[in-house]
Amino acid sequence: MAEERIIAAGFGGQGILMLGKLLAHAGMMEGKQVTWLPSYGPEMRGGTANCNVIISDAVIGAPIVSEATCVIAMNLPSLDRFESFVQPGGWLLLNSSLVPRASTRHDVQVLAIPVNDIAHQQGSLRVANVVMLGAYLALSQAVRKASVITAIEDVLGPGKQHLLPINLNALDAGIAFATKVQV
Amino acid sequence: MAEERIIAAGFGGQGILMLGKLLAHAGMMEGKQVTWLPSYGPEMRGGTANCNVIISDAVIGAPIVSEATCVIAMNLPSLDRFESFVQPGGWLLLNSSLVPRASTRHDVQVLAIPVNDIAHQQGSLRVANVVMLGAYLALSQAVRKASVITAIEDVLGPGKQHLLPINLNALDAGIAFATKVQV
Amino acid sequence: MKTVYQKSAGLTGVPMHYCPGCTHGIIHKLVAEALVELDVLGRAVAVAPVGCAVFAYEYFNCDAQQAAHGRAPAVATGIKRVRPDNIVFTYQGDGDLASIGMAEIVHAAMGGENITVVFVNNAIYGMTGGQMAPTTLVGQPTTTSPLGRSRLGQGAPLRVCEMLATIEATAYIARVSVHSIPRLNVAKRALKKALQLQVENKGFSLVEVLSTCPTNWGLSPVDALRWVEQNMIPAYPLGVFKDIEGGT
Amino acid sequence: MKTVYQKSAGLTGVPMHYCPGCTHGIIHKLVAEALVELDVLGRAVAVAPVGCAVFAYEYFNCDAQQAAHGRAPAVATGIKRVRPDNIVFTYQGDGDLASIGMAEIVHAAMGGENITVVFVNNAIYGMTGGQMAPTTLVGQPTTTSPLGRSRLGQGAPLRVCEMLATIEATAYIARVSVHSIPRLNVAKRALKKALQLQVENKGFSLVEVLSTCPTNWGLSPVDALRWVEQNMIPAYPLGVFKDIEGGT
Amino acid sequence: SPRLGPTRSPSVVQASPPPSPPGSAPQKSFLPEVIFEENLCKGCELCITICPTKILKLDTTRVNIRGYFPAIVYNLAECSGCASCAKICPDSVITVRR
Amino acid sequence: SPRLGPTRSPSVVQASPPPSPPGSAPQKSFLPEVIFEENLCKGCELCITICPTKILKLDTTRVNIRGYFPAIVYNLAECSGCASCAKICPDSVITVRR
Amino acid sequence: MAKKLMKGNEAIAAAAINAGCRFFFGYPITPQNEIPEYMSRELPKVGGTYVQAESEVAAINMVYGAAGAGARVLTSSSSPGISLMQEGISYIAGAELPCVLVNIMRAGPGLGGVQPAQADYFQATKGGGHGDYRVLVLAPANLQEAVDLTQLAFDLADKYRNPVMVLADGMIGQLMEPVEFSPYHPAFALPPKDWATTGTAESGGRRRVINSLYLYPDELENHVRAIYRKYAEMERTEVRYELYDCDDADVVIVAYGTTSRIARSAIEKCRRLGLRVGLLRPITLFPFPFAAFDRVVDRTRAFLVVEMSMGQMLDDVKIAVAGRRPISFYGRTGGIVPTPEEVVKQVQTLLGGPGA
Amino acid sequence: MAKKLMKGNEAIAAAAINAGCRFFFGYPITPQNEIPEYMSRELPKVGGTYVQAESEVAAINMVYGAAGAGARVLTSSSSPGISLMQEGISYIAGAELPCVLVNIMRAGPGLGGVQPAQADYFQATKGGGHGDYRVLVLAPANLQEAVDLTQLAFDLADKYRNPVMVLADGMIGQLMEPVEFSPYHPAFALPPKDWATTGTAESGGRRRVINSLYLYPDELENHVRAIYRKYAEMERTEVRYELYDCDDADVVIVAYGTTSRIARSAIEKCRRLGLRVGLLRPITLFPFPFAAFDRVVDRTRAFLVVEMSMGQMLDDVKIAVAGRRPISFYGRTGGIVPTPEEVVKQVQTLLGGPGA
Ligand SMILES: Cc1ncc(C[n+]2csc(CCOP(=O)(O)OP(=O)(O)O)c2C)c(N)n1
Ligand SMILES: Cc1ncc(C[n+]2csc(CCOP(=O)(O)OP(=O)(O)O)c2C)c(N)n1
Ligand code: SF4
Ligand code: SF4
Ligand code: SF4
Ligand code: SF4
Ligand code: SF4
Ligand code: SF4
Ligand SMILES: [Mg+2]
Ligand SMILES: [Mg+2]
Repeated sequence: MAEERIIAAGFGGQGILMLGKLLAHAGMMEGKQVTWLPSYGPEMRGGTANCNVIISDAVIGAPIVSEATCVIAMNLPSLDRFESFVQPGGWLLLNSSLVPRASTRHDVQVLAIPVNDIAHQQGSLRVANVVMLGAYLALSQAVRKASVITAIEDVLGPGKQHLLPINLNALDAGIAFATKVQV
Repeated sequence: MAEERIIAAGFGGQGILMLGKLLAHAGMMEGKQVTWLPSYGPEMRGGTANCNVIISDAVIGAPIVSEATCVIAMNLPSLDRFESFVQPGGWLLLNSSLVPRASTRHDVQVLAIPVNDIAHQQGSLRVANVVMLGAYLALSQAVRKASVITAIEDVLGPGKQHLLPINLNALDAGIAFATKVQV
Repeated sequence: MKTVYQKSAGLTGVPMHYCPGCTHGIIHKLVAEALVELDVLGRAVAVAPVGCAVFAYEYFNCDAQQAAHGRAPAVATGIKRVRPDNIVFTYQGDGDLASIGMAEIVHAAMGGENITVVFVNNAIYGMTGGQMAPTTLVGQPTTTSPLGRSRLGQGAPLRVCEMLATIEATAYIARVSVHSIPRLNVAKRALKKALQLQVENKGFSLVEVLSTCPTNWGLSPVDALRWVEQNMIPAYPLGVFKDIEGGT
Repeated sequence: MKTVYQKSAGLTGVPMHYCPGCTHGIIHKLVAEALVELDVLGRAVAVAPVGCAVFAYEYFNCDAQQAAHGRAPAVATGIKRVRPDNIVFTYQGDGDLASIGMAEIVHAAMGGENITVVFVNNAIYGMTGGQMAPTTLVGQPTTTSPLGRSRLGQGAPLRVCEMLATIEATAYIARVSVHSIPRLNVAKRALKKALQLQVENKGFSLVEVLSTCPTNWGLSPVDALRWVEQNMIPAYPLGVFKDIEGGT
Repeated sequence: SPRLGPTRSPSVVQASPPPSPPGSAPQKSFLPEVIFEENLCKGCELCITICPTKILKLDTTRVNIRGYFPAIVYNLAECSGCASCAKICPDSVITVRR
Repeated sequence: SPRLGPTRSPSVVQASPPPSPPGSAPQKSFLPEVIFEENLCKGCELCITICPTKILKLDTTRVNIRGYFPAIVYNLAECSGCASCAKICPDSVITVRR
Repeated sequence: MAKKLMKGNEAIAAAAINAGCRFFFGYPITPQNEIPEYMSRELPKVGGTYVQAESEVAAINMVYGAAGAGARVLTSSSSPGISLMQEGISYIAGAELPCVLVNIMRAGPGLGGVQPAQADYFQATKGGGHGDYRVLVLAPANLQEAVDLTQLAFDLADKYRNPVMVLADGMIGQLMEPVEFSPYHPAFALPPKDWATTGTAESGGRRRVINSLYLYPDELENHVRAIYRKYAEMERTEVRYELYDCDDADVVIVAYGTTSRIARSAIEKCRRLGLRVGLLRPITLFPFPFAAFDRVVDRTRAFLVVEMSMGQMLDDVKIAVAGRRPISFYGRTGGIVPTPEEVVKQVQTLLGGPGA
Repeated sequence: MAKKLMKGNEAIAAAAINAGCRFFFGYPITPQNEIPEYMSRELPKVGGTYVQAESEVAAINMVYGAAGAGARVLTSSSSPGISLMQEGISYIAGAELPCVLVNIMRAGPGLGGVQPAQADYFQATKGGGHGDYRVLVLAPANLQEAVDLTQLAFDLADKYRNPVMVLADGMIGQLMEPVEFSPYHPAFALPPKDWATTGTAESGGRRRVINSLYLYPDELENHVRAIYRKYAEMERTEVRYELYDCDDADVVIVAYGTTSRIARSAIEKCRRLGLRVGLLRPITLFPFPFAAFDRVVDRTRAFLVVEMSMGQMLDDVKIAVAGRRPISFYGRTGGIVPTPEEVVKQVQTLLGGPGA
């Protein structure tokens, strides 16, 4: 039974919760079982945020991820906190624009992506999360790109369709970067 | 084991609760076990009042009297309500000044006393309850007259000792009436 | 021969349990007459408090809900929001409204809830046997202020009308008394006006009625009326404290 | 060289958790400075509310109790009655004091409890994420009044000072702001006076401080200060509403 | 705190002029009627105090079903029919006709 | 709703005049000192707005341990030592000496 | 309808509206704020009314009034706020009014914390208020169930004229899962609300009174016994639970809501280790599925109760098992959600070994 | 001291003062008004303070403040008022403050009635408030015991820094019996209140904070576990109960407070009829005397639980008996106090005959 368990973490403003929602949304559209669980509480606003996403073929029990197939760390505190959650052989995606250090894990696959810089090139820091999502798409079979694109369209809604291009470009940039380094 | 179980009932203003307290107080001073339980609740003030008094040589369980050795009815509603509570052979004391009818019980000893009239002769309607208490004393071995007198003194307290004489006279009048009819 | 006065059709006719001469009964009559004269009895819903008036639901000849102690304004809000066409009024004592129910009355007023409050101030907790109320007069003895309410540590009587009149969304706030026929006539007009404003969706209205508690004051009903005139009115000035229509 | 200004000894120095530019921090400083300047820090007991200021017990450099939501005045009453020589003050938000805690604040005022209340009015529920408060301005959008508070059905902002000033046993009631240095100086004087009156056993004192919530207002801290000046002060006039010493 | 009274239907006592003899002047019938639902009366004396012409009293010769001395009119001739007594009565005992 | 920051002891950045060369005029030392407990700073810019002489700014070249651009004085010479900045600072970051 | 990805709190709110609820009275508190926020946004669109009460005390009494006026009405809060509602809930049960309450539990006691907990079980199921009464308690374990049970809650409330509580926790409230809304139909024929205070003009003259006061003990006892006949009926008709992998289970885990999901994951891990473990998941906490235990007690060797509390449902499990099998308990509290791994360890120690 | 004839409510109030309680915060409610009235009269005479709170909600929070300031403090109420205190009681337990609560139970639910009842057992013993906490509950059956337990309550509260409740009912509150007051001495050495907020000047600089907020789950869990270690200690040390005529009893009646007195009278009647009946009377309701049942379970044929409720303590008895013997229940509610005769009948049906 295939089950993808993702932890995505970063600063409040980095759209990390949205990244997770897009994944869950995409998974749902592919008829998969999905859960999305955010950190919450007063200490969250303006502070660090993280979410757990599970995409599975079977009914999902615990929605809290203790053994992650992939951890996405958008800043250093997130890496410090969640590095150990990656299961052996799993993925660790770092935002190298903000994370100064390399991973200390040798039993996992690590990919460092300067998502802020890439997003900057794409024209807005605010799509950094989508760049990271693209990178993830390139490495994982969890969901199809098409589903993610529909998810983005749905989330933007009729009002914000003008933001679609920049998001799609960001997605592609992320995919491109990840595939490049993979090759 | 000797146990005296009294129900005293009447209008709110008739000092029926005090009558019961005096009995309990006297019993206590004789080293007996005593309980005094009043009816209570919003419907009581200004309305009908009653209390259950138990005087016993042994520990008292239920303080509610279901089988009374003596029922004191200071008015008609009280008779209507409690007449049936007297145990066979027990006493039923009526305030004939206010109770127009005779008792329907033939298995109990009934004594009708015009306590209001007697109290009136003693100079105050407000000692009607003490007259009734005197009558009870004449018929029962539950407590000694001396103890009741001390109880009255205690209850009046230093402030109201001037009321002692009229109360003692009322007590004697009650005793006298009861003994007279008994003879 | 015509009838000058008879029992109001706004009352069920169930004999009232109030102590002899308690003015709760008079206030019930005035409210009932107002409902009838405004022709809203059929769509009226009374909210009874916890207090001596708890059985109000037995007396007013309309639908009624019995509310938890102090919460009548919240209950009335619930009713009115669901059925805006009903005429919803609470009937509350001073312990109920001014003590435990303070948050509820202030917020019903703040929200401009379109309800009418009949506030019966007898300066004491009647039902529970005469304990001190926020409205108890300074120096007035009660079972929980045996030496009389003392300003120091227990403060001064709470003037609910004056306080609520500072709240913007209130439509009508008045204090009346029923200790004499002229006063009683004024009281009835105030109650009618308060209810009329609700009919016109003008918002929150409250009429405070000074009332007696002969039993716990330890006075005869007649002396109790005098006590209202001589002791309560000086502490609780009569009058209209808020009227969105400007008039009095 | 002498120190013109430094962190108050009335604060523990624990870094505060407030959002950037939130004026809760400024108000904490003023209270702390007042306690130090009156030389009562050592006998002060703070009562922290439920609200963003819940951690006030971490910041004020004195003993403290954390109170249930809205009940700080009751908790303060309990403390003060047991230890009249302590200087007891509550620090409460507008949801805490003006909504759920309305009965407690009115009755602390009515009883003339000899405590001091610091009432931080930011027209919103900060801690829970920006819901409507009784003090929310008409038209101000919040997460539970997405289209802005509407006078119809939600009423007008509650003016706590004006309301409490009608209560006889209150000693001092004032509204201040901290959006500018001159205002901030006035605010500090008001807080000192309120605490001083407690020292002199003069009874209940309350200082309402208009405050910002940049996070939930969706404004920068600087714009938030302007919003206080331009929008809040017109709805909440500054000034002294009650002063038993007559002065201002 | 309230007394819960019985709820039996009360008996009515009417203070109205005696039937006028045939042919007698009609103006007698202009006397007001003051009717008491006597069993509702609690003997509080508010009506007695409020009556401007002081023509009411408690009938201390008997008690009603609730054990109270009921109020009565003892001098109807003086009655103005102002209904003050009826208005003040907390228990809606009195009806006044004119 | 609050962010719970770290409580490590902050580093201090002092904006005070450079040590005056020997024999130079002493009046330099009359310049006020404006000291920032930089790691407490949240970059809210209230001090910057309130400063009458507008000599404060955020140092956007670096972040403090809490991830904020810290406020600094960039033109101490203009400083009047009025301490407005320190008074308005919600986080007691600033000490002013004169 | 198509599936929608929704937060638990919003799903519950949407379900209420779908079930015809048009009135919400509440007061903000973490972690359930999305419920009042959703209601304040969506109710006006369907002609409904959102009232932000001044407190939970006021909220529950507004619910009383609205329910008494005949409306389908909802309130929601979290642990401390529910404590403040206890008098009101007792009144609503005593006056036999239908309403739905949501408790998105957080950690206590006192102010405690805002993270998920299950420590209000006693309060919800035994009655945190005074007197003889019960609240029908539904405990969803996933968001589709939260939607379905919330809608059912309104029907049950109307059927029994009794408050019904949806009891969940911060995790379920904050969680997102796909949910589906089908057009609402009552689960069964609903009785007419011929007791609601609509005014005598509309109801045709007979006065209607909402009340819980009975000064005469015999009347009050009759009233309470009548209410308890409804509870007996609930125990016959409304008991809901799920048995999972119990047929061959040496250990049966008993857990509801969030912890039942953790248990499910733990059971999969156990099975992979060759440990035969099953799950008994109460869905109705009152009425509690006592009879369900009789179906598994003979086969199983032991019960393991897992709660996010110091042990509350444990009492009901003890009553259900009545000494027939050993019961062990694993609880985390303070806002900590146990991991499947922790639960597996408990099973291993119970069965005295890492696995088969 | 000589015996005094006192009302239960006044005896409790007098006992509190005798135990050094100088602060009372409360709100009137029948049938416990004699407590606040006595306190308002007597406290000033001994330099104490009576504060009539604006509500029970305010009262319990005043108690919190006063207890946190180091005082021995009392509040009392009756059922609906106690419901309003649930949030506050949870806070007091969470902040580990000592105080004594008196609940003179009346009939519920809702406004219910004012006559005696025992239907707040769940609320008192399981925690009507939110989160993991317990209140130590003492249930006197006569007035001397009410006096002794009230005094003990203050000592236990101080020892465990936990609220202690004296749970009685309207009958015990209104009853008069002779009581004796001996000069008060603490039942054991009491810990210093070195946590009370006296101001740093007096305490010598170390700040003192009264608080129940722990935003981090691990901290909160540790805090709760520490509190539960106190409860475990209570279960070891504080369990109190009475066995009466149990040695040869075929039926053991389980009852507390008022109903235990009815049971005692019933037992005498039974014995006269040759029926061997005994009484197990819990005095501490929490901690509940589970072990006491082990002492009688082998000998007895059945248990009969008698309560003035629809069956609440019954749950704890089921847990205690754990299926070893049949348990039957006889309950009256609504303010009705069962008669000894009714109880005798129950015993007779249990033993299948009028007597031997
Ligand atoms: C929660 C709660 N607290 C207290 C009581 C007891 N109680 C009943 S009525 C009442 C006060 C009555 O006084 P008031 O509101 O002034 O009405 P009155 O009887 O004077 O008309 C109180 C405290 C209660 N029933 N419920
Ligand atoms: C009984 C209870 N109800 C609700 C809450 C949730 N709550 C916490 S803070 C708060 C309001 C905060 O607003 P305010 O008092 O204005 O303080 P601010 O955060 O704005 O400074 C609420 C509703 C709670 N903790 N307890
Ligand atoms: S107790 Fe007082 S208020 Fe209540 S009915 Fe009697 S007189 Fe009226
Ligand atoms: S109607 Fe007027 S005059 Fe006649 S009895 Fe009544 S009060 Fe007196
Ligand atoms: S006012 Fe009414 S109740 Fe009172 S005495 Fe007159 S008739 Fe009787
Ligand atoms: S949420 Fe608002 S009030 Fe709370 S700390 Fe942040 S800015 Fe200040
Ligand atoms: S002291 Fe005054 S002038 Fe100097 S930096 Fe601060 S605000 Fe500006
Ligand atoms: S006011 Fe304080 S916190 Fe804000 S920027 Fe200036 S120094 Fe930093
Ligand atoms: Mg009153
Ligand atoms: Mg606020």
